[in-house]
Amino acid sequence: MNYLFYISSIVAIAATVMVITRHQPVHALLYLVVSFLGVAMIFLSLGAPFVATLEIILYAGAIIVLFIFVVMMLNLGRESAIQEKQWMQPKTWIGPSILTAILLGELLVLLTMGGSVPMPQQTVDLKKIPLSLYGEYVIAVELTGFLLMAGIVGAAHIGRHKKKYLHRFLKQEEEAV
Amino acid sequence: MILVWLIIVLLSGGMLCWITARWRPMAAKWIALCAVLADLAILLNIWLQYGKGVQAGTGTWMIQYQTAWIPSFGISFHVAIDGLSLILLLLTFFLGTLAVLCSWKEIKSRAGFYYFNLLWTLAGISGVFVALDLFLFYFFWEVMLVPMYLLILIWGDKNRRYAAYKFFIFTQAGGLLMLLSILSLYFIHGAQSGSYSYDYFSLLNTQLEPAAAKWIMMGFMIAFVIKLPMVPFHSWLPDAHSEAPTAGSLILAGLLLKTGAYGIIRFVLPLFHQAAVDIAWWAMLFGVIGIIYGALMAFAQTDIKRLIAYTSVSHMGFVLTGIFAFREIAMQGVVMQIVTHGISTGALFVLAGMIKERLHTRDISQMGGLWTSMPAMGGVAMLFTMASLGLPVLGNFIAEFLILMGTFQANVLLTVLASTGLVFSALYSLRMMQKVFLGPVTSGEKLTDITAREMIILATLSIAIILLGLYPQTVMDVVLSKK
Amino acid sequence: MQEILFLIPALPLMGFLILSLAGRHLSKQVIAVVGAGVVCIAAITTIWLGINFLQTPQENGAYTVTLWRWMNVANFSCSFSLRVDALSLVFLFVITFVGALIHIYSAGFMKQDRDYARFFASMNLFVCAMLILVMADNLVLLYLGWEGVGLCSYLLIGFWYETTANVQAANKAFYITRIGDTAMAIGLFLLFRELGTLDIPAIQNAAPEHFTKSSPLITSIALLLLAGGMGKSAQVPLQTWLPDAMAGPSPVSALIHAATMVTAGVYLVARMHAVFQLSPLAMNITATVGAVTLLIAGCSAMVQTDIKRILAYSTISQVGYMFLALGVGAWSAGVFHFFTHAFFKALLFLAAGAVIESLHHEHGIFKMGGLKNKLPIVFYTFLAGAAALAALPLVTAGFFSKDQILWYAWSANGGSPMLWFVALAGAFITAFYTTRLMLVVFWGDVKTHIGEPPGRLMTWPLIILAVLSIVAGFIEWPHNMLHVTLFSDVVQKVLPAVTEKEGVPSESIFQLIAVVVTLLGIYTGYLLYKKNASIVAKWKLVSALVGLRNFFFSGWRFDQFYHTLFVRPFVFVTSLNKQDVIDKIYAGIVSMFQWLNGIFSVSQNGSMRTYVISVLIGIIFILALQFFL
Amino acid sequence: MQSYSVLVVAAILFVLGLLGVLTRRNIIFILISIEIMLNAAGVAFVAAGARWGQPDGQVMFLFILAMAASEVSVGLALVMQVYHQHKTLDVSKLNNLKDDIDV
Amino acid sequence: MNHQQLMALLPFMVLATASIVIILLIAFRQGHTVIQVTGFLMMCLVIFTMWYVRDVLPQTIMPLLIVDGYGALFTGLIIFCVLVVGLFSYIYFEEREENPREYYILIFLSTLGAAILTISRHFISFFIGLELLSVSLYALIAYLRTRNNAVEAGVKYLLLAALTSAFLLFGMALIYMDAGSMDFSAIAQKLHTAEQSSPLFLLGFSLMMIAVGFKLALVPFHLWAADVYQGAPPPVASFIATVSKIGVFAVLLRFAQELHLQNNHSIMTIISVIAMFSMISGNILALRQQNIKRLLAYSSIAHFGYLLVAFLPGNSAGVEAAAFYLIAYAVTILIAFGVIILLSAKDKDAERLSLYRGLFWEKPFVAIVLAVALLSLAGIPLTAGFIGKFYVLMAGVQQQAWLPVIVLVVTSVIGLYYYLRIISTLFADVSVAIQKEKRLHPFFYAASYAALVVLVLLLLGFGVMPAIIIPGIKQFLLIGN
Repeated sequence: MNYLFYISSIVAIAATVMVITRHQPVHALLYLVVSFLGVAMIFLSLGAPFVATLEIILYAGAIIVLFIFVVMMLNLGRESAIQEKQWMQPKTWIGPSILTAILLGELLVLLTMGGSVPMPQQTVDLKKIPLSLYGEYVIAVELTGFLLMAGIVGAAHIGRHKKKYLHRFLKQEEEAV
Repeated sequence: MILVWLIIVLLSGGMLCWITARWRPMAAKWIALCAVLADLAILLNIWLQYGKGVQAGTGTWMIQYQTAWIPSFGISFHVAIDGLSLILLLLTFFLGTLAVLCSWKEIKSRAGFYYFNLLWTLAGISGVFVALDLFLFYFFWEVMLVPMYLLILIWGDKNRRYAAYKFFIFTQAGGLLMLLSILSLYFIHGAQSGSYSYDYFSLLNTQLEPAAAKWIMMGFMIAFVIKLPMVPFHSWLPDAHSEAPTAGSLILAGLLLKTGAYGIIRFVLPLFHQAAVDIAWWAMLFGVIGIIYGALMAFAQTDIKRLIAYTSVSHMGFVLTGIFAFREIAMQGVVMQIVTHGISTGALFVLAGMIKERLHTRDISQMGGLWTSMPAMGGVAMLFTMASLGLPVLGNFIAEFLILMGTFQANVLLTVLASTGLVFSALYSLRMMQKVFLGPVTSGEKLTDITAREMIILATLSIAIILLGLYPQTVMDVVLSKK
Repeated sequence: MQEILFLIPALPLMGFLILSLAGRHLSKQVIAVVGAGVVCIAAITTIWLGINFLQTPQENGAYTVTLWRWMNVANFSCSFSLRVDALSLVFLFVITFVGALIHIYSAGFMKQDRDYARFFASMNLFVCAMLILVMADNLVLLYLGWEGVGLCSYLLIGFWYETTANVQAANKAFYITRIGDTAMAIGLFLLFRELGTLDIPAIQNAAPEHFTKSSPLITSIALLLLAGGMGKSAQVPLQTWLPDAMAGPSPVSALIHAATMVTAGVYLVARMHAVFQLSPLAMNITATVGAVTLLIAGCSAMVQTDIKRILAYSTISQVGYMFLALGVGAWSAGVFHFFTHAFFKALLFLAAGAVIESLHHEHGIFKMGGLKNKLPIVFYTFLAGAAALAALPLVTAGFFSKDQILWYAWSANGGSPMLWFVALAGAFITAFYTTRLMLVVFWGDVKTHIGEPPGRLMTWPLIILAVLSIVAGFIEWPHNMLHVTLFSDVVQKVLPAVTEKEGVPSESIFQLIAVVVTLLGIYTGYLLYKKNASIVAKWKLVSALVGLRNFFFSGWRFDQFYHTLFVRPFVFVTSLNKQDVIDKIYAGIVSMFQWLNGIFSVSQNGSMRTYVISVLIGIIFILALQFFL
Repeated sequence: MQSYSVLVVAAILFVLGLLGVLTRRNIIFILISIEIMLNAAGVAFVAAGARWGQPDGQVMFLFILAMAASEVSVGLALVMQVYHQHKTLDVSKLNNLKDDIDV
Repeated sequence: MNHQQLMALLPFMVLATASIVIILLIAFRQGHTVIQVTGFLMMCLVIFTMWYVRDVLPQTIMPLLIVDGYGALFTGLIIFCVLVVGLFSYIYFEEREENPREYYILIFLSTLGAAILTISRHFISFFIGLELLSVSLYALIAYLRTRNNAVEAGVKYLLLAALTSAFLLFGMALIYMDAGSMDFSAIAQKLHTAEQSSPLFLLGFSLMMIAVGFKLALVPFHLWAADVYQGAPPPVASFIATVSKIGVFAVLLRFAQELHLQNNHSIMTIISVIAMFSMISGNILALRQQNIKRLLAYSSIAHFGYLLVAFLPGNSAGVEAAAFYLIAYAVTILIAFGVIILLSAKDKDAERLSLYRGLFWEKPFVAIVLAVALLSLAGIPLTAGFIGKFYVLMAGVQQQAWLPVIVLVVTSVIGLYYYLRIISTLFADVSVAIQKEKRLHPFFYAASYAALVVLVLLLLGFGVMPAIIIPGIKQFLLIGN
């Protein structure tokens, strides 16, 4: 299992690096899929097949499709890729990279400071998940419904756009014309 | 309860002014006048009752009133007066009346709101003088700021915004430090006695570590010396005084500065006696610096109101020096100085206001020879100039003489330095007199001498300052009842 | 009898109140009647009181009346109480009597003036203050009068306020005397700290017991009081205000700057003799100050060209004599000189005023001349005054008083040959410049058109004073002549008698020397300004002499000296700091915050990247904190 | 296998996402990077759940998914609006809102 | 879940229903007014039910929620704010947006999120409440998507909020990893048994603080605030300033209370550093700001810095202080935004300070109201803000947290300057009459003015007689403790 974990980790990390360095949005999204697949493998290695599946179906399947949909709709093709290339100058990424490297360093140091305690992994019984989901966490599930509703209503409102913003008084005039 | 009424009359009078002015702009000033006169009458009545001081055995407090306010913090609405408060309240309403009178013609626009602010400022000030709960004290301390700020801001002179900010921010800075000190005292006392209270009398029993006492006292002191003001915290004062309308300057100089002195006498000395003794030398030194520095600054000014403002700095230096001499003579002198400085400097500001009304300038280099056209005003100005340089017969002399005499027993060197203030005060006072009233006539236009209303104001002030000079004992007797 | 004591100051005060409050609505006649009348009544009251006092001596040697309790704080208390003893009586008499004459004179002198009422009001106030000064029972009240006369002096010097120079002269007078006053106030504080009281009788009683003789403490008290006296009495180094004070009307110069106020210092020292006597050093300093002053001022008087400035320097010089007398312990001699000086110097000023008035406000003596016949009354009265000033032997009051001083300058306990010599030199100088003045003004050719001669209101006071200048000395003769000691008998009820040194040569020799020197002075004046004027013209070619003359003329350059040392630095420093350097600090704080605001605002540049980086830096910082905690 | 090695992986993924947010100017890429970060957090949760043998970590992952979905939906709607109004997805062009001090 | 627990949840259910009701109303094509009134009534119903169920409190709905007095207090405050915001929203949106109806759905959803935060005692409810709040806010901020750079504000908020949510989640995961539970009290137990606070926990908490700091706009996570306040419609901005922050602060406070964080030196240091930076930056940033919305944002940064000072003691006095301060702050900020909304013209919000010149002489009532609010923000007596600041200082002094307290004092003096700047603008001589179209909805205007009056009365009432509310707060806070 360890090998599975390490290999998939490397894959996920490498794919993620590719995601954040690609110029073409579609390429990046495809690498993102790879990254998610790698993460799904990690989940498997952690003994969590359920979330591994969900990772693939929902993340790689649904959310990325959303992204691709938008990319397609906005027709972000070669031009935007060239633009991305222009934006990706060393001076734009060196500073942030150093900062994030520092953060990563700090995180790793702090994480390993607590690493002396052995933390064995245990497999979780698949059944327990729905039980707790619809047992103790049922309210959270219901609230998630509201959360999604907020997302939908918000997206519906924001996403709607007319050709021109007109006040309702003016609108009638325009229709008349 | 009568003390509460004093404040309520002012507050409600202020509201009434504002409201009625919407329909009858003229009514506002009459209402304001009635309100302050009513309070003055109440106080005079109290004075007659207790004027000879409280008999031994009944305590030093003439009237007390206490009711719960915010019980969960141990805050009560506790007001009381002793001789000191009584004198200061008398001064408050005396000058308050005059402030209303001298606004009579000067304030033409937005009179209702003006008198509202005026009365609320007075309410805040009288609140400060009667509060015996530290929270309440702080509350009033801050309450008087806002209306005063508006007075300067709206009815002030050209540079009024700047002056108003400066005034507010300086005092607020000190006030917050005081609040910290009050809170510290509250907790220390609460931890000691188990009963958390802001009451003056309870807090008097607090046992403080010397170091803690020093820090807590500094919080109070900073608030008070900013108000006083002590050099180097004086820089708000020239601006505020010179930009404020006449009544504003009158109240600022006559009353607001006194709250600082009052605070030191009422709170700092009893609450932190040992700590106060420890810093006495420094405080006196700063007082002396204030005396001299203020005088030097006053000498250089060309703006008449700024000049008078700096004289206040100088005069209040005497107060600080006197308080920290820890001699009864000096303390009586301080009280006298508080009262007489209020009257004399107030009068000078009134005069400056009248001159400005006529000449439309505050620049003394554009004045000169005004005596020719306004002999009566010149005479009064001479009187108050002399008062400000401490001429005997006038009240200020008594004050400064007693202060210096008292401080002399405490510290010879500083007193000698402080005494040079007498010379410097002559320098700036006579320079002012020379530039404004004497010398060749510069103003071509015909100037009207003081009118009947102005006469009333100036005459009252003059009589007051002379009576204080000749019969200071009347004031001292009242104050003496305070231990 | 003592109940009416209060009337004496109250009358002029009433006059002041009436005139200052209602003066503008009164006619000039009424003003004159009120203004002069109150002082006259006061004078009459004083004389009546004086007679009573002399006839029925009081048990404690003084009339006292307490008007009201003034202050009573802790261990300090003082009252508004008046006290008249022999010393005060002398002063009272001079103040009210000479004052009354001068008031009458002023009624004529000032009649053209617009501010008639103001003049009389101020004069009345002055008289009132001066009376309080000399009648005060305690030093605080004395200080009140002391400052009051200062105020009136200021008001009257600057009476013609529209000329800036006059106002400046007034200011100068006030400033310089204030320096002395402040020293005196400190002296009072010291006295109070030591004795716990400021009542004069109490001090007299307690001082000898409380202080050890010649202790630094008592010396400093005495010196501080002396400083007060030096300021008021224009003694070196605080003398520079008096010549400038001549900017006021002549009656003012006569009353305030000759007869009364400038002698307040004398009064103070005499009054506090109990203190001074305890400190020989202070006494010596007093005498030295007097001696130096009389010499310096005399020298300046010799070369002045303004008639009033000559008299002013002469006044300084004469007051110097009084200090000298007090300093050597010749108390009554000092007071006696005050007494005679009041008459003849007032007279001189009034007469000078009459001259000036007649010559259309001409002050320069070299533009005068030949007035002897044109203004006979003025001439003769002036002559009487001048003779008294020059101390013409036997026939003038000045002789008797000055002679005493000269004698005691050597023979009294505190005296010394040196002091005597200086005093003698002073006598010579006095005689010289008096002669010069007389000759230049009254003899020679008429150089300026002469206007109307003075009216009766002005001449009568002159005549009365002239008579007094001659006869007032007769009440006190030198010991070796007629033994008349009316004056010292009275005064020595209060002041200690002179203690003389042993082994001093005979008094007559001194008198003879003094007479000779005086006559020599007169002759020198005659020689230089009448008989052989070319000598002076020749001297004018010698630059050293001209330099010396200019040096004297400028009052020994005291003014320039003070100007460079004090005034200029003071004005420079104050004007430098007009904007208040402390305010700049606060302005700096404000601009610092505004600058910070600018810096902080840069972070609010609307760019997402900045915001994210800020978040990132924040978390890096917080995590980094954990390494240190 | 220790949990903290999973955490290390999660941390690396997380930081890489953060780096993406920082370096990219295209809003879509930023959104993608945020997804990576959320995903990394999910990994951490699942690992934590696995450490304690509890389902809570995985449950939490579900909620993260839901939240990511709704967030992305609103986010993409905003992206459309941005593109529509500004004709660009460059986030640094979105700087109309900023301090402009004119004293 | 038993009957009583359901009872305790009733207000929240009503709140949740509110958004559904609105959706239904929209489905039935009801107008803005109907929705507004319904929403108003629903909120009243929430308060009513809360009153109704007060006796069954406290109730723990394992493991996610706990409905106790503390939660009820903050929920009540949130609902109160929403009531007022909703009232103000009507006139604002009616004039500007052809379709203001979804707005109410989002507002109520967001409110639900905030309310959940106040009663959550578990990471999951914490997280979901926060997200519910945030996701609705993304849409709300960009609601007027064609105006005022609303979209820009929305994007900035969304990206940063999502970013910080990721930090929150990562932090939660670490704590979970450490403690083995996401339940606050279980974590507390674990922490108590642990010898010393583990680095993992500290790391997790620090990461969580990023999200909390972001939501509360604490330095250095504050940079969004000004932009979003400026870009968002004023009602939404006031919503962010009140509801969102109250909710997040409530959960932070509960978390800290449960875990006794005040005993943890490291965490307290972190918080006090953040507090000090917030006070300093917020006040300095506002000094010369000419846009009143941005200025309020900066002032809110400073104010939450002050609030953290009250948070430091972690004792009941601190909680009381925080509660009072929040109430005072909410009332004040609602007044300020209310004035902005009332003065806003159709095409332009009243945000430039120059528009307020001499307002006092044109519209004395509005100007006085605004001035009182600003004085309250500045902490001047007679206003609730003063008592609030006093309370906070008291808490700080009691804890002897001198450094933060001194910073508080100094920075609030600096802060005074910009409040006074606005006030002096209000009273300036030259007046710029704010152009205002004909009022379309006199009733709602009247209602808005009435709301302002009520708020001002509350502000002054709390300022003069804080005794009328302090015992209430104490009583509420006692329920469940």
